[in-house]
Amino acid sequence: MAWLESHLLTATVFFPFAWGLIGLMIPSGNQDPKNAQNVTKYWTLIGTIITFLLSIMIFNRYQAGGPEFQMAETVPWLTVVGISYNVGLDGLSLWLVLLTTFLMPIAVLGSFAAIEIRRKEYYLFLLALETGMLGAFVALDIFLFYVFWEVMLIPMYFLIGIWGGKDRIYATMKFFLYTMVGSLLMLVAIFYISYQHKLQFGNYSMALVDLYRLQLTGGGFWAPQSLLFLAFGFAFAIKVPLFPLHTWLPDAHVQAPTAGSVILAAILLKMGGYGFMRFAFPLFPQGLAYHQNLFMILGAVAIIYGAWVAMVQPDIKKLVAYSSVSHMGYVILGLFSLNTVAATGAYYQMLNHGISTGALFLLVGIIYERRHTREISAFGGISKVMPLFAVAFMIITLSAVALPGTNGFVGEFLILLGSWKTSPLLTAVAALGVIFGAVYMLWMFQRVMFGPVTHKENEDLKDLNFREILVLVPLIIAVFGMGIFPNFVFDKLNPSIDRFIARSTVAVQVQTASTQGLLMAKGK
Amino acid sequence: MEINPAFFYIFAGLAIAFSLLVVIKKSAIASAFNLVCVFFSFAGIYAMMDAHLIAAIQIIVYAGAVMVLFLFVIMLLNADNAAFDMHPIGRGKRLVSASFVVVMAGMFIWVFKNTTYLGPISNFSNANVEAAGGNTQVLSELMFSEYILPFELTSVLLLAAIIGTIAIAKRKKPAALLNGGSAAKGGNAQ
Amino acid sequence: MLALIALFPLIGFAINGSWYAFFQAPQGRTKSGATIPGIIATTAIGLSFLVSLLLFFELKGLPADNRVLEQVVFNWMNIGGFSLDVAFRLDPLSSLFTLFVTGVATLIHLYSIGYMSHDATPGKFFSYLNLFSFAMLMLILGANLPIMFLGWEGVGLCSYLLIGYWYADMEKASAGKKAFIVNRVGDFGFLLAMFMIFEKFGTLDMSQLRVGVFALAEHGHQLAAADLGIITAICILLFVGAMGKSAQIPLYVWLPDAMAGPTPVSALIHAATMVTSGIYMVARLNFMYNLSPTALEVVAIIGGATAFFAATIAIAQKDIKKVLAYSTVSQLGYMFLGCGVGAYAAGVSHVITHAFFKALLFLGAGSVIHGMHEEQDITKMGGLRSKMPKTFLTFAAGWLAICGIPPFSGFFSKDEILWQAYASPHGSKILWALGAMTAVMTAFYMTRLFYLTFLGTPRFKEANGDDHGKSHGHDVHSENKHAGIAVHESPMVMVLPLQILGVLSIIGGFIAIPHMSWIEHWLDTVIPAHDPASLIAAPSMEWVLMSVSVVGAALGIFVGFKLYADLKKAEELKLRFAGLNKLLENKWYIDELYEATIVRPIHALSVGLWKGFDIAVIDRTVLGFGRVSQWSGQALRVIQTGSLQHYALVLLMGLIASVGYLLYGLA
Amino acid sequence: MNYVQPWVILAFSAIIFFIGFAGILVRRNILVVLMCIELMLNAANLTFVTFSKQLHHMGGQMSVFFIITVAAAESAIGLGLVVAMFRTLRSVDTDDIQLLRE
Repeated sequence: MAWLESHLLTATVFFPFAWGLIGLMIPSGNQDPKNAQNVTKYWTLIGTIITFLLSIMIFNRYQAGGPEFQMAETVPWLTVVGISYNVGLDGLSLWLVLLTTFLMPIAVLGSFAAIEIRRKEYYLFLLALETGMLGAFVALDIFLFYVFWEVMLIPMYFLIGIWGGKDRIYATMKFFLYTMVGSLLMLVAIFYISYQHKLQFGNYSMALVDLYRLQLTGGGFWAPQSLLFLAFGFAFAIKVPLFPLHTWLPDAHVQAPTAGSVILAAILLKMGGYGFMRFAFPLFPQGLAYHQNLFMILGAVAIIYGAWVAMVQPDIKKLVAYSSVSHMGYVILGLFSLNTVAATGAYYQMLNHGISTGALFLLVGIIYERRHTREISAFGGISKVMPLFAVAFMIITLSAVALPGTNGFVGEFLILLGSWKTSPLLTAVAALGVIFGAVYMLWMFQRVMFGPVTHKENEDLKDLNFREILVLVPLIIAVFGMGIFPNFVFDKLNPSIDRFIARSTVAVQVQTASTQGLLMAKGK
Repeated sequence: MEINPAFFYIFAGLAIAFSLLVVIKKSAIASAFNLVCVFFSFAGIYAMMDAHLIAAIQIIVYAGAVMVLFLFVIMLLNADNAAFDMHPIGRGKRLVSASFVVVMAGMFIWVFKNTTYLGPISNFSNANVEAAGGNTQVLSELMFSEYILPFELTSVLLLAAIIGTIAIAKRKKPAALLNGGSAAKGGNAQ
Repeated sequence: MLALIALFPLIGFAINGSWYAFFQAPQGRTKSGATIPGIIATTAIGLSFLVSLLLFFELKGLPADNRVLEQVVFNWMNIGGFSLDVAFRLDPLSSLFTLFVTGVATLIHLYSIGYMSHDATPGKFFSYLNLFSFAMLMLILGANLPIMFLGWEGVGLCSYLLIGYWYADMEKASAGKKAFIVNRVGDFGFLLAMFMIFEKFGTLDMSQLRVGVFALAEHGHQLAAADLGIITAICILLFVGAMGKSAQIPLYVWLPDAMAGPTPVSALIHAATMVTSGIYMVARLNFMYNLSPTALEVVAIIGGATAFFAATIAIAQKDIKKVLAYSTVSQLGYMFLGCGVGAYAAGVSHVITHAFFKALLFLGAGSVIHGMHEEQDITKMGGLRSKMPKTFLTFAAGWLAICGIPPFSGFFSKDEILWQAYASPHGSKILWALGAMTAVMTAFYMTRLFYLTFLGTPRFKEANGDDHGKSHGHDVHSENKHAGIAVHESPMVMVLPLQILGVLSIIGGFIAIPHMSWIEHWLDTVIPAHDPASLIAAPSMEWVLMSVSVVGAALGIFVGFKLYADLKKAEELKLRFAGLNKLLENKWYIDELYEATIVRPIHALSVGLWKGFDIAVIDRTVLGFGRVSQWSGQALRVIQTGSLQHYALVLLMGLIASVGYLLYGLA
Repeated sequence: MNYVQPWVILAFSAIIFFIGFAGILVRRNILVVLMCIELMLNAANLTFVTFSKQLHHMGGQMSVFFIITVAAAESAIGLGLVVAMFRTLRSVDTDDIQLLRE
């Protein structure tokens, strides 16, 4: 117990994967493929729930007013180049960790019925993925972050590639191509800044707290700050995904199994936003200042573009995928507005998007398991045959269109409220997304749920069963809970957001300070 | 180094000649026998350099065990087989390879010749070793004191090699017999 | 205490909603009748009516200049530099609104028990109704703009759900969606206005905002040009929100379609309460509008234009509910006209009287539809006076009220608006003329509706051999080939609300008698009355105008009677103006216009972006990168012979190169 | 000149080493290739012993001991592979092992 007390983060991060490895040793038992490896899924579910409990412990121990990074652990790793195993947690990490551990049991429970082949491998990959994601969220060493960032890719690659739909190979390749290109640039940038640290402080270091002290020259496109920001930003923007780097998303989502889509949308995309907040912004404030407008414009465009393209999708999952583009556009807009209100909203929007889009994918998965199609035109009048499903779908739809009282509103409202300060014009454009968001979501809802039952196959669809209700209820509670009591989140988030904003907006002061330093040095 | 130059050059010349034969001889068996001769020459040089234990091991392990293994395999695979009737690669490639090798060897020799003298870094001078009971005793003592961990690890390595060799070289049985009835049924079903 | 008003309907919603969702909706479960859910829902809203009444008297007991009750429920959002409470505030204006909203809502809930008795899912219906009441009360009671916005969107949602209540009919579902989306366009304006307010005043709380605005105005007596611009922009953006919610040009198109919902819904949401929230908001923020003449002008012009425009459409409609819907749009225009000329109190009193008589008319229409077994075409009705006497009488009260015949309620409020449109400093003769013409048309189309429905001879086949009905059943081309309709008076539970509303429609106007208006006095602290001296017309004109409008209304009624007493003559008239008639019947083709200029282009653009940009440009670029690496891979493959010797040779070359380089450095 | 200079011994081991290397390059019989590897290992061993003597340090000779062990293991595995290869391909020609190519 004492060990757990002092290594809580490490334990939480590596627990899922270790649990999965132990799970591999459970004998399969029955050879019948339908029943085989049934144990594994319960084993995995229990593991993810334990992880969630561990993260609750983290939540309890995190003090909002305390030091910046709490529960930190540092173990030297590759000391020659300044790499260490360095994890710690602040408000920005905390909620994403909680989101991850909260959604994993749901994703696992949601794939009980959908996954019929190679269950053991499937669940092991899910658990490995969880470890990767948690690790990336708590890593304070930039190289460690990179390692976890790449570790996440591999299970995802297999999840889509093995258990995916018809065109899964194409989708996985695209997914991989995009993410690898992005992360390679990031790797180069990581080495560069580590080298800069050596130049400035005499030793290589990849620890974030050290790197925050770096003084890199900024100003102008070809200045290191700007280029480094782009290198990081490129990797993160692909992950977000930001228009026009989003085209991997619809394919990956459509081909991925339900749990894969849920995790991809709910957590992996957050990695982009988190990366911006943790690394790109505070490390290169002047680069940020230089590219702020570009990214804000792209964010606003993404909102409208995503909504428009989502509107005309014939496939529900693709629609939801494009809606992600639109929703994550808000996140980008909010982050790059660089003020407390918008940044808080953007962060909150990431959590919201995790909840509501995750739930949407689960809902699509539920209906896909029954009908084996996701074409909107194959449905109609489902509300009549699956009333409970319709209720759940409605609630999540409302959350996605940001109705006040649901979580979506809090995020979008704060983002737009804050970004108005930075750019009223772009905010107005983005606010149009409020209209188009309603258009595509409600239109889809109408075509799927309303009207007469036009297809015979739909007439005797079964309504939600107990397991599916169990999957959806926590999400629905979260939708309303986060909509009505956002302070629950804000209380443990605000200090971190303040620090984030303070670091990211020092651009001008730092610039003068560093030039002064230079002049003095020359004077001597 | 107190080595009699005459003996050294004899052994060295023999070793070079036999190794060239190893490379040149068409028959694998001939190569193998030439290799044994190279090993013996090396053992002689070791002995002259007061590395008695190494010399002994050289003969026992290399000339004894390893070469027997080679010969066994050659015979097992039946050296008369047409598959063994191979010529070296083409003349052009041979020339290119040889020239590169000669250049490289020249570089090495140049380096060895011009390297600065490296002084003793430890106290195992000839006199000390003799006083401590000779090369074999000193080496054996070291083996069971300072180098005990690597020494024990070699046993693991050898064990792994044994298992590996068995696993690789074992003749595969038909799958149906190996996996039992149920898997065979499953295989048929698919 | 304050929160209870909104809480009761929420509890009702929770009970009915969860009961429905978990025990009635799943397949194979027994459906409940309308009675029990109806009683639960009615009790919930009735309780909140009682609480509002109590609080009204409490408010009345307070000194006149301090009539505010506040309650902070909890802190909603709190981040650096921005804090928002879930807070309620009851002042005279909101107290008035809660009273009539809960009152009318209670009656309509009661009425629905009868109306929805044959429905398959009454539990769902009543839970939606309660949810609506909750949202509406949030809108009214909200102490800050986001809470108001919460209610604002909430009523939009309920409107969506209730319009599409019979979702199996795709058109009804579409109507619901249309309502939500058009409302969202308005909400867009509301949102932007909120952002501007926050940017300018640093608060979203309405009383703080009031202080801020006054500080701005008092600072230098004259607003700075920049401030004026911002305030005008805020007001107009807020009015865009009001346009959506209160169905003004150009965003009125959803309201007529919204009639797809059950009739009690039309009465409650689309006549009495929700659609008036735009007026509520403008009246609430009058301190801002008063500063910006431009914004007021916009409000007045759009209000007047809508009033007139909608009235023209109402003349040619055949569906009883559509006529009432356009009439609602037109009356809402009136209210904005009132607000736009600075007569907020007149607008508000019209909201209240309108709530009474329009709810009455809708419920009466519902009673007719219910009695006629879902027939809504007035050309297929007629002579219902004898069949449904109680409905007839109450409907007549509503008809006279909307026509503006003294002393029915509509007269007072409408007349005050017209007078203010003429005489207020913001008014003009053109606005007055628009209003007066609308009044005449209103009288005409309402008479048409009334006559065709209740008077004359029945134009439908009756079920039980009433020879009166039979003999005339076929000479007016009734195409009803079915067995006929057994018209019946509605049950007590439906008639009682009608009667109560009928009485209110008759006497309701007395709260707003000009010059001794109780309502104006009551609202004095929220909405400062005009200085009588500021009027730009002589007070004597008031009597002239009043008589003009009464004569106009009487004229409209007279023409209506004259015309529809002989249907053949009406048909002839229709043929003579066939073109105009067609234009009006098709609502000036506005829907088609929107379809062609907004919906289709955006749809086409979206498809274009998806296929032409997403797939054709971005994807191809990315795959192009993939292909380049594939090609280079193919090229490099030549080196990879797979031959051991080659690899070793290359290794050696590399070794030579690197060692050689090092030696070169040494030598 | 009554003793051999160390560089001569080192040069000798380099010659043997590169003869072995040349064998790897020119011979297609995988058995001979393996033998050439043994040649190279021996050359390396000699270097170790030479330095051990020169530096008065026993580590060199210990290394030789371990290298011999590894070489034995290596040849055992290598020959096992040859047997397996011969069984499947009916050949011991290095040119036939080109599966890496595809």
